[in-house]
Amino acid sequence: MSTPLLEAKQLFCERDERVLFEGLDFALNAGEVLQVEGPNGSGKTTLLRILSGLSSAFEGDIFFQGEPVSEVRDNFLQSLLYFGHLPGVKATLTPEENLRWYAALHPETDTMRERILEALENVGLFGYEDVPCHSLSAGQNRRVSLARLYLSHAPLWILDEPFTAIDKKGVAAKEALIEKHAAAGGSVILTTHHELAIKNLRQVNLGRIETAELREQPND
Amino acid sequence: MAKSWKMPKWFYQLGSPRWFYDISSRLLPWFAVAAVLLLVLGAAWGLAFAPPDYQQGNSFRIIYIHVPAAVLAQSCYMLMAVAGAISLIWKMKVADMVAKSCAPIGATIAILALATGAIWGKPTWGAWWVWDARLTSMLILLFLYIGVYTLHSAIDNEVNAGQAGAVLSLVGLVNIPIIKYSVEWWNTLHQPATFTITEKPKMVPEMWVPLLVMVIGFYCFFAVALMLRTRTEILQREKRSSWVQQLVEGK
Amino acid sequence: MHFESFSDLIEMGGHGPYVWTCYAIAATILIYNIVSPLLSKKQFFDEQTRRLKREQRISNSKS
Amino acid sequence: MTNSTTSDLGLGAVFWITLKRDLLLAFRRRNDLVSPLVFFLMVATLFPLGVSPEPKFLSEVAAGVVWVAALLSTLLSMDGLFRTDFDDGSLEQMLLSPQPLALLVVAKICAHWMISGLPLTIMSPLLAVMLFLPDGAMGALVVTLLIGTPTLSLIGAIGAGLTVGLRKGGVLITLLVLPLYIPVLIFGTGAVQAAASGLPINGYLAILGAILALGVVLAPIAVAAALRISVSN
Repeated sequence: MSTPLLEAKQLFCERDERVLFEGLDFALNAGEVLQVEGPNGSGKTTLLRILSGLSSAFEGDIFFQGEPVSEVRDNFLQSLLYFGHLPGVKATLTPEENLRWYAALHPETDTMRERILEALENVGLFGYEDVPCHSLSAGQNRRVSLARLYLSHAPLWILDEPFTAIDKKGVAAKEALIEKHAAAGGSVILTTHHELAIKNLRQVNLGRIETAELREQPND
Repeated sequence: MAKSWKMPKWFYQLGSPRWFYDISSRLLPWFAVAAVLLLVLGAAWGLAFAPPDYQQGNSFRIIYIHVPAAVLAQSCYMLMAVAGAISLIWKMKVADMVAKSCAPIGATIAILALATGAIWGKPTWGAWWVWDARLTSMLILLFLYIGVYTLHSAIDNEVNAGQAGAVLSLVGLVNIPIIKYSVEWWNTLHQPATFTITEKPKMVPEMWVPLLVMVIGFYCFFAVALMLRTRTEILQREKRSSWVQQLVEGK
Repeated sequence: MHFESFSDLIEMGGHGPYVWTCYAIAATILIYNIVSPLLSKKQFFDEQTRRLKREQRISNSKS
Repeated sequence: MTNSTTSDLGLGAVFWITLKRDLLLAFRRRNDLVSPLVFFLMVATLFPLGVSPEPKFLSEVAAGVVWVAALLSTLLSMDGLFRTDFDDGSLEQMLLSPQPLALLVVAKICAHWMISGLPLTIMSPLLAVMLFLPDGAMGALVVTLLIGTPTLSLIGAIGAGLTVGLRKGGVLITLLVLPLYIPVLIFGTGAVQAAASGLPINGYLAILGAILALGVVLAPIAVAAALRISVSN
């Protein structure tokens, strides 16, 4: 058996005196798509932030290719594409400038102009490449950020609600993109409210809501 | 900061809040008794038995408060920064709590040093405040304390507050020697060769022995105050752990 | 004893007010640093026992 | 450098791109560039109005006033250094970049200095003339500001990094950073005053340079740590 790309062991996270998850184990192999499920407030975003290394407010171990992630951090970051709640798009720059800046920060990203235009076309922003992002809508800004998926060669994608602000057709296209990425040996871990039509989708559930807080309320 | 060095097991044990709570409850009475004895002895000695300074007369007796307070305020900052560094590098909970507890104690002690310095100034220089190098450094130290304390209280998340406070106090620690040097230099520029009260006068043993007693007394007091604060902090942060619950139920 | 009489000790040759104020401030600040954590510790235990009692009341009324 | 179409850049290139990006951002929001300069001018105007327009008095305090005004004005612009990046998520992408964060931070600080400290330095002779700074001290003022303002930006960035996630960051940053500015202020004004009385200032410049060197080495590390903490909230 090969070592999983990303593996979490006994993750524990507590927020505002509430346990979000504990004893959480899962592994993500190359070519797999993993969906994090759970009701709102169950810690999906927190989990993705922990996995990406943005948040260190947890206990437990995370391994990347079998090594503790803190020891292979550079390698891990090289292989990571993170799509968070915030688009990471500068309002005063154009979509193209934004994507070029991302490419400067993240090697393994295409910088050829045709590829950038093509990526923007794929997220429905054809012809917008030189319009400042502040004149685009919030949804369009998120799509600028999503265009990174078409440019990046990073094997590990961590996507937090990538399908908000996209229409049905767009969702289908993104699903196809994720499937293609997985088929090429990449791995995806994502959260979404959409029903996903992706082959070999696995789920990890954070459903349990801690009852400690309910106990506090003086109702009878 | 991603790297962390492996330390022997006892080091981590030292970081266990419960262990600290237990050991400090055993140490506290000793330090408390020592602090009371030393402070009473030192104060009585300094107030009534030490000879007056030939130049400043009896106002010199303020030295038995001012100097220990100034010394303690500085060491407290150092401890705060070192504890902060330990909590940053080794993620040790107790070090974080110690660092957090240092800030209010250090700030009040710095205020004490400043207040006594100012009061001492009145009979000596005829003014409540003189831009003396040491007083000015102490004022800046107080600003640094206030910064750390305010930052701490501005951040809701305790872990982040601790880390941010630690970074700031480390930055301050690097700066303290530069600040001290610059202020001393600035002082010589603007007030050449004035007679400074806080400059160590040639002291006879009858004068400096009580001072030593007071300094040690202040350190013992600091140990007591720090342990008390850290213990309260531990209880608050660990309130959902079983051992704190047992403590509560045992009451 | 350096001073001749008790009133001498209070007076300190005119420097008495300064010296005694300093010692008073010192006493206040030192005591504050001891009392304030003790108070918040007491407050903590009060809160926790109140919480325990409330929980007991709730569980009693439920059963 | 196996694939020419992907962006495998050296450190220097990343530094340049970040610097250019921040300058471009600042340039597209030109109004923000002007306000620290106007603030600088206004603070310096308050002193003759508030204290005395007497040339003799002003020439004595000119060095201090210009320096204090420069310091406050740098501080004013400091809060925005990471805030927009934090708000729109660019900061997250910087933290998740395999490029060293301290390098990106240095580039951003450098850009910040070029749009705040450098214009202040260039503008300072104007204020100095208005405040009757002795002619002999003019050069010293410009040189000390030239060496001193980057240090102010570096130290201020630490405060900006620590407070970036906080709502009341703007007020807090002054509390955190001002005490740390004191040595720079002391040696900066000291040098100008020495020059005004015809003394050599090489020693002062050496000290200011040493503080700057220390800041260049240590501040980015502290800022990087501060940013990681702020973002992890």
